[in-house]
Amino acid sequence: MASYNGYFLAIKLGPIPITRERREILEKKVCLLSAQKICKSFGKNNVLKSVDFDLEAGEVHALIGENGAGKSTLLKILFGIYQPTSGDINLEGKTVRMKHPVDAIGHGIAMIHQEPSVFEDLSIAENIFTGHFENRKIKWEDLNRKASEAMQEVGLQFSPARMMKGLSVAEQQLIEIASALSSDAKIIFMDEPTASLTPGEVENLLALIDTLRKKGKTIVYISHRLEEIKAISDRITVLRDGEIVGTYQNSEITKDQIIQKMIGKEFRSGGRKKENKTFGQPFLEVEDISIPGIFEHVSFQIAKGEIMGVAGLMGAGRTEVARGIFGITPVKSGQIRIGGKEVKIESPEAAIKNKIALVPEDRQGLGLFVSEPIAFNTTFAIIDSIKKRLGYIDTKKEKKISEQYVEGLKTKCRSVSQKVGDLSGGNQQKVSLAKWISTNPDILILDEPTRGIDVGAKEEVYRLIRKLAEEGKCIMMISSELNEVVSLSDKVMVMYEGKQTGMLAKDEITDVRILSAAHDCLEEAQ
Amino acid sequence: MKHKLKINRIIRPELTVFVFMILSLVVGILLSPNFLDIRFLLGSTIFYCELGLMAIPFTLLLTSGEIDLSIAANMSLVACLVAVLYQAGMSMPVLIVIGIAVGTLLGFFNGLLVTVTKLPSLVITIGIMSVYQGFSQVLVGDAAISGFPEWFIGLDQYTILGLIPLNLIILIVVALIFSFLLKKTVWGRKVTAIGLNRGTALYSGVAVEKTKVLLFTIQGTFCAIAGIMTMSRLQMAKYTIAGDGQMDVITMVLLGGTAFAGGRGSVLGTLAAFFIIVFIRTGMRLALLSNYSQMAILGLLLIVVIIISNGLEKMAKKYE
Amino acid sequence: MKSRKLNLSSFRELGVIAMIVIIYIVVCIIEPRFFSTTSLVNILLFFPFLLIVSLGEMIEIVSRNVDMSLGAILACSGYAAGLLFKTNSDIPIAAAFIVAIALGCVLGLINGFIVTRFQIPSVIVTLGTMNIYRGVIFILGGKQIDNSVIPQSLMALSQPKESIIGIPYSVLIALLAAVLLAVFLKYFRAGREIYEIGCNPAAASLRGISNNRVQMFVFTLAGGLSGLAGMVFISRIGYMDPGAAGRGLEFTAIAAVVIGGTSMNGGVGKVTGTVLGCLLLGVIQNAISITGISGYWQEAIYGIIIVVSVIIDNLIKNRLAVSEAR
Amino acid sequence: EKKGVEQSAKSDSSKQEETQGSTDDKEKGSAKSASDVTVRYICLTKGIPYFDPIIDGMKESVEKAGATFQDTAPDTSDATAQIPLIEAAIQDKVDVICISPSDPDALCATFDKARDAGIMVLCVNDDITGNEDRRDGAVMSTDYDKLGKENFEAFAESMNYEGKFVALSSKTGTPFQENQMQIYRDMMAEDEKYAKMEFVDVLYGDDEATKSLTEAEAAIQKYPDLKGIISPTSVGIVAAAQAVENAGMTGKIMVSGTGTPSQCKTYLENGTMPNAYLWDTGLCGNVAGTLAVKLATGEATLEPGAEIDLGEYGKVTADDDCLVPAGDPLKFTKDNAGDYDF
Ligand SMILES: Nc1ncnc2c1ncn2[C@@H]1O[C@H](COP(=O)(O)OP(=O)(O)OP(=O)(O)O)[C@@H](O)[C@H]1O
Ligand SMILES: Nc1ncnc2c1ncn2[C@@H]1O[C@H](COP(=O)(O)OP(=O)(O)OP(=O)(O)O)[C@@H](O)[C@H]1O
Ligand SMILES: [Mg+2]
Ligand SMILES: [Mg+2]
Repeated sequence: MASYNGYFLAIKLGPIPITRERREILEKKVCLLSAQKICKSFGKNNVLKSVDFDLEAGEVHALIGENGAGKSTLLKILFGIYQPTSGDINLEGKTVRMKHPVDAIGHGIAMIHQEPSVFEDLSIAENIFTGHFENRKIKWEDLNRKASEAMQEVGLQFSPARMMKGLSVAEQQLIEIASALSSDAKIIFMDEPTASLTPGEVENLLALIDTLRKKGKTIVYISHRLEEIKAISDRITVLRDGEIVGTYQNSEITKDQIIQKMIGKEFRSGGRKKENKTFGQPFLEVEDISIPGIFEHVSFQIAKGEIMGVAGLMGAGRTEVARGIFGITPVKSGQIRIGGKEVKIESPEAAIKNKIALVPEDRQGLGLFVSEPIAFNTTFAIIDSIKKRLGYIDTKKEKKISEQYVEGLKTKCRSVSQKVGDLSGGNQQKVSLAKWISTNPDILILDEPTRGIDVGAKEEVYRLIRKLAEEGKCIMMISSELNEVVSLSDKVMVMYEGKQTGMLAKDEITDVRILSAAHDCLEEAQ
Repeated sequence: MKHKLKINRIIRPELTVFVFMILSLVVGILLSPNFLDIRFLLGSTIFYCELGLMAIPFTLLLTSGEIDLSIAANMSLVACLVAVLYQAGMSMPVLIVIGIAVGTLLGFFNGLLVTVTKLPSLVITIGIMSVYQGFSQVLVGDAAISGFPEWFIGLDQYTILGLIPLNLIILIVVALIFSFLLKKTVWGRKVTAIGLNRGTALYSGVAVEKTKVLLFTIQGTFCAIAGIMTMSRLQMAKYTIAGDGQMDVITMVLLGGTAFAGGRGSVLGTLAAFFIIVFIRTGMRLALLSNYSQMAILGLLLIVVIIISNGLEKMAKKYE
Repeated sequence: MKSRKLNLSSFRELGVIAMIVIIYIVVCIIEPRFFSTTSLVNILLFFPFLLIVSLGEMIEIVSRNVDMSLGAILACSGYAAGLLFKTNSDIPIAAAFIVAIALGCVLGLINGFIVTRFQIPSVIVTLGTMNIYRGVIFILGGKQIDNSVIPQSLMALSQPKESIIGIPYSVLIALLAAVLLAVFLKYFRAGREIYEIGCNPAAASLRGISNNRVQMFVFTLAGGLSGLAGMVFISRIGYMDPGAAGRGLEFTAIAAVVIGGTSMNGGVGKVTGTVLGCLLLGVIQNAISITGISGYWQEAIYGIIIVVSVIIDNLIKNRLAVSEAR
Repeated sequence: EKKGVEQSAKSDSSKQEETQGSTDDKEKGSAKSASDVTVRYICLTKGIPYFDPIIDGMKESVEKAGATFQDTAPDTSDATAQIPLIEAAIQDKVDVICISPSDPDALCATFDKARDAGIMVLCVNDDITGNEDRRDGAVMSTDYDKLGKENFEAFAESMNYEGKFVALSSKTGTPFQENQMQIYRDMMAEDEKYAKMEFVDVLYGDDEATKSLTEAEAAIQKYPDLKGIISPTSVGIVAAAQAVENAGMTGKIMVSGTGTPSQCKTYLENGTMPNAYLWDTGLCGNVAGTLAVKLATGEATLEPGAEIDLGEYGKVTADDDCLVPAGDPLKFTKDNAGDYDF
C-alpha cells in the first residue's frame, strides 16, 4: 500500500496542475449534462427547490453541502432512481428522461452510491460486472481476470471468485468503486466514496480519479472532506437546503469560504483542547481478550471521562473487538472488568445490563429499523423503561424523549413520526447515536460515529462526545478519520491485522505515530 | 390538517379486511335466504374456532419472521395422546392439563430446533409436521377413540345468552389479549422488531432467540388447546382430526394483513379474516356452490383484499 | 492452500451426498435387495416430476419468491394435455407437451403479473392462485382422465423397459432440464440476473436490472417447468386426477430445494444441490417402502429423516465454511 | 316444531330418546307428498370419478319420483370436512341427507343433530360401521362380503392357487379395505385349496397415486418371486398394474381388486389384470334415491328385515342393521370391459 505521506502531500499541493490537453477540453466548456429547474418533494418536504446544475465534459465537479442539503437526491434524480417533481434533464443538448437507472446506464452514466449496495452472496467478480456484462453469455475466466485488474486499480487483492460476504464496509465501497470504473461510462457519480475509507485508500482513489480525468471522463464528486475536494475538483457547487448557493472554480474559493457558504454563517471550529486531564481509576479494564482467528491479545483500560480512540486500517479488527466486548461474538479468552468487578458478557443483553452501549458502523443493517419512525428507533434500546403497567408502552413519553434528542442533536426531520429510511445519511446516523445515548451508558463504544456526517454536524457530534466524557462515561471511539482520533482522544489504541500494535498516551498522539502503528512499524518510526 | 390526520388513522391495512368482512356478510345473505339466522351463523363459527385460535399466536409468530407448519400435526398429536391415555384409564381433567403441557412442550421443541440450528423454520417444520403426524398415527393407528366423559363432550355447545358459542367467546377474548400484547406492549414491539430487522434487534439487546422460542411455545400451547377443543366437539380423536389445518390458518393470517416476511402483523385483522372465511364458506355452502368454486373464490378474495389494502395504504401515504 | 479452498467451497453439497450414501448403506444392510439396479431405477423414477417442479421452485426461491401454486399448475397443464388426448386420440405427444408447457407458462405469467404489478408477496399470490387454478379445473368439469386415453408412447417415457442404458426417458428429460437450467443460470446474463435480484433487489435495480421483468420471467419459467412436470406426471401415473395430482407437491419441492442448499433468503442456490435434494427424498421414500416399515411408522420416520438430514447437512456446511474461512 | 340448530350439550342417556324421536318424525313426515321432499347427497369428496354414477343415478331416481335433488361435497376427504355440509343441510331443512361418510366415528355427533331436527340420514356406498344406531339406514352398492369372496376366488384362480401375493390397500385401517383383507385371510384359513398361497404383506398407498406406485414397485423388488397383487381400492389397483408393467412382469404377476372398467380397461386388455370387480354404482344411486323419497313420504319404513319394492329398480331387503345392498357384484374381464361407461 502506498505511503501515507503522499496523502498529506496531495492535500498540501492543492489543485492538480492543469495540463494542456485538459485545458483544451475544459476551455471548450462543452456542457455534457445539465439539470434545469429541478424540483423534488417527498410529500410536503421540498428537498430540491429549482436546482440548476451543469456538468462540463472532462471536469471533476464537487458537490458539497450539509447533511440533508439534497446532494444525494440530485444525483439520484440524474441517475433515474427518483423522478423529479418538475424540471428537465439535458444530455449533450437533448432533453432526456431518466425513468429507471437502466436509462442512465444506457446514456453512459455510472454511480457509486452513498450506502454500499452489494450482492453479499455473489462473487466479487460478479459484483463488479453486474449491470455491464459485455455479452449475453458470460465467460467467467475473462471476467475474473478483468475483475482482478479492476481490483488492483483500487488497491484490493482478493480472489475474484471470493464471495462478497464478510468484506468490511470499506472493502465493499472499494468494490463498488471498481465496478463503476470498470464500466465504460462517460460520466461517473461518486456519492461520498471516501466516507468509510482510510487515508491510504483515499489517496489511492484520488490518484485514480486523476487518471480518469486524464482519460477524459467526467466526474461528480460528493464528500464532506474539504481537503479532498480542494485537492481534486475543478469546480465546486455548494448546495444549501435544496438550493444552489453557487458554483465556483476551485482556485477562486478557500475552504473557509466554502464552509461559510454551506452553513450560511460564520463557522467556528471547536478546536482542540490541549489541556492534560488526569483520570481516576480505570473503569473498564480489558485484559488479553482474544477470539482466535479474528483478533488476539487485546488489552486496554479506560477511566471514567476518558476517550480512547481506536485507529487502524480497514479490516484491522476494530469492529470485531467492539463486537466481542458487546457480546455479539463473545470473547473466547481473557478478562473484562467493569469498576473492578469481573464480568462475563455473553450477549448484547448482558452488555446492556452492564451499561455498555455500541453504536454500530452499519447503521442501516444493525443500527436502525429503517422502515419505522424516528420515535420507534430512538427509544427502542430503552423501551423497557418507558412502559407502564402490563408492559403498556407510554407513547407520550416515547414521543417526548425522541423529540428531545431530535432537538439536542439538531436532526433534520419533519417530525418524530417520520420514517428513518427517509432521512439523509447523516441524519440517520444522528438517530442511531440518539438511540444509544438515551440508554445513559457507563461505557459507550462508537464505531465510526461520524461516517457520512457533514462538517457542522461532525462538530456537534464531537461536542456531544466530549460532553458525554465530561459526564463521566468511558468512551471507546473507533474511527478511520485521523483528524477526529487525534483531536478527540485522550489515548489511542492502534490495531493491525487483529493485533494490538500500539497504545499511545495523550502526548504521543500524532498523525505519524498512529499511521506507523497502523502499519505495524511503530518501532521503526521511533 | 387535523382532518387529514384522521383519514390516515382510518385507512389502515386492517380496514380492507373489515370492509370485506361486512361485504362477505352481505354476499352470504344474497346467496341464501337461510343465511341470515344469527344463531346459525354464530353456530357455524365453531368449526373454525379451533383454527382461529391457532391463527392468533400464529400472527405473532409470523410477525417475528418465523412460521410453523406443524401446528395441525401438533394439534392432532395432542388429541390422540389425550385420547389414548384416557382409554388407559386416566382422568380427563388431569389429561387436559397433560395435553396442554405436551403441546406446549412440542412447540418449545420446535422453537429450540429452529433457533439452535438456525435453519429456516419453513423447512424444519415441514419435517416436524410429518414427525408429529406420524406419531399420532403410531399412537392410535386408525382407530377413532371416543367415549369421553359426559361433561367433556360438546363443550362447544355451551353458549352465552343461548346465542354466542363458548368457543367463539374464547377466540375473541384471546384475540383481544394478543392484539393488545402485539400492538401496545414492549414485548409486542420487540416481536415486531425481530421481524423487521433481526440484526438491529439483536444489537439493541433484544433476546432474539429466547423470544422466538417463547413464540413457538405459545403456539404449541394453543395447538394443544385447539386439539382438545376439537376432540370435545367431535366426541372422538383420530390422527386425521386436524387435516390440513395449517393451510387455513396461514390463509387467515395473511388475509388479515400480516406480512409473510415479518415485521408487520395485526391480530384484529386475523380475527376479521376468520369471520370472512366463516361467512363466505357458510354462504357458499348454503348456496350449494361446489367446493372448488369455493376454493377459487377464496383464492381470489385473498389476492383482491391484499391488492386493495395495498392501494389504500398508498392513498393514505399521499394524504400525509 | 488456494486450491483446497476452492475444492471445499464447490463441495457444499457434501452433506446431502453423505446423507444419501449413509441411508443407502443402512438400508442395504437391513434389506440386501435394496442393493440392486432395480432399486436404483425405482429411486430415479421417483424423482423426475419432483425434480422438474423443484427446479422451478428453486429459481423462485433464489429470486426471493416462494411459489405455492406449482402443484396446481402441474395439475392444470397435465389435465389440459389429458383433455387433448381425450378429444383427439391420435394427437402427437409432442403437441401435448407443447400445450402443457405453454399453459404452464401462461399460469406462471399470471402469478408473475400479479406479484409485480401489485407488489404483493408471492406466497400470498400463489396461495390464492393455487386455489383458483385448481378450482377452475373443476368449474370446467374436472373429471378424471382415465388411463385408457393416455397414449402408450407417453407412458413408455416412464417405464424402465424403454430406456437408454437402463435409465428411463422421463429421468433423462428431468436431468436434461436440470443441465440446461444449470448452464443458463451460470453462463447467461439473464440467468445471473435471477441471483442478483434475489441477493439484493435494491442494488440490482441500481445496476439497471428491472426487477419486475426478471420476476415475470422467473414465474413464467417456473410455470413452464411445472407444465412439463405435468406431462411427466401423467407418463408416470398413467392417468390424471386433477384434484389429487400435485397436491402438496410444493412443500416437498421446497424441502428438496432447501435440503439442496438453496437459501430461503434468496440469491443462493445451485441446480446440483436441488438434484441431490430430490435424490435424497427419493432414497428416503424408497427405503421406507422397501424396508417394510409398518404403515403407522412410515410418516414419522420420513419426517425424522428429513429433519435429521437437514440438520446434519447444515452442520457439515458450517464445518466447511469455518475451515474455508481459516 | 322447528328445532333449528340450537342444541345443548347432549348426553348419552338422551341418545336413546333420539332414536324414538326420529321415528316420530318419520310418522309426521308421512303427510308429505313427494313434490315437497328434498334429498341432499353429500359425497365423499369432489372429483372422484367413482362417485359420478352414484350422483347421476340418485338424481335420476329422485327426480323421477317428483322430488328435489341436490348434491354437494367437501374438497378434502378429511374426517371432519363433511360436518359443516351436514350443518348447512340442517339449516336448509332438507328432508333426507344421503351421505357417503368419510369417517365412521367423526360424523356421529352431527348425525344426531340432523336426526333431532327431523332429517333422515341415509348412508350411501359406505357405512358408519360400529355406529349403525346413529343413522337411519344405509344403502350399499352390493354385498361386500360376497364381492370379497368372488374377487379372491378369481384372483386365486388366476394365480393357479399358488405363490406369494401382497395386498395394496389405501390408508391403514379403512374399514372396507380391512374387511376385504380379512375375508381373504378367512378364506385361506378355511379352504385347503388356497394352502399353497402365501399372503406376505399389506402395503398402504394412502390412495395417493405416486405413493401407491412406489409401494407396489418396492414390493415387486422386495419379493422377486411375487405372483400376485390384490388391491381393494381403485387408486391401488391401477398403481399395481402400472408397477407390474413397469417391471416388465405382465403375465408373471397377476393383479386384481376393485376398480372401474374405464380405469382398468387397458390393463384388462393387455393381460396385466385378468379380472377386476366392482358393482353397479349407478344402481346404487338409483336405489338410494328411490328409497330416500319413499321413506320421506312414508310409503316405506326401514326396519330390520323389511322388504321394500322399488319398482323398476327391483326389490331390496334390509339386514339387521337396516343395511340394504343394491345389487350383485360385477366382474370385468377383457371381454366385457368395453360394455360399461363408468
Ligand atoms: N425517500 C425519501 N423520502 C422522503 N424524504 C427523503 C427521501 N430521501 C431523502 N429525503 C429527504 O431529502 C433531504 C435531502 O436528502 P439527501 O439524501 O439528498 O441529503 P444529502 O445532501 O445527500 O445528505 P448527506 O450528506 O447526509 O448524505 C433530507 O432532508 C431527507 O430527509
Ligand atoms: N462476518 C464476517 N465473516 C468473515 N469475515 C469477516 C466478517 N466480518 C468481518 N470480517 C473480516 O474480519 C476482519 C476484521 O474486520 P473489522 O470489520 O473488524 O475491521 P475494522 O478494523 O473494524 O475495519 P473497518 O471498520 O474500517 O472496516 C476483516 O478482514 C473482515 O474482512
Ligand atoms: Mg447523501
Ligand atoms: Mg469497522
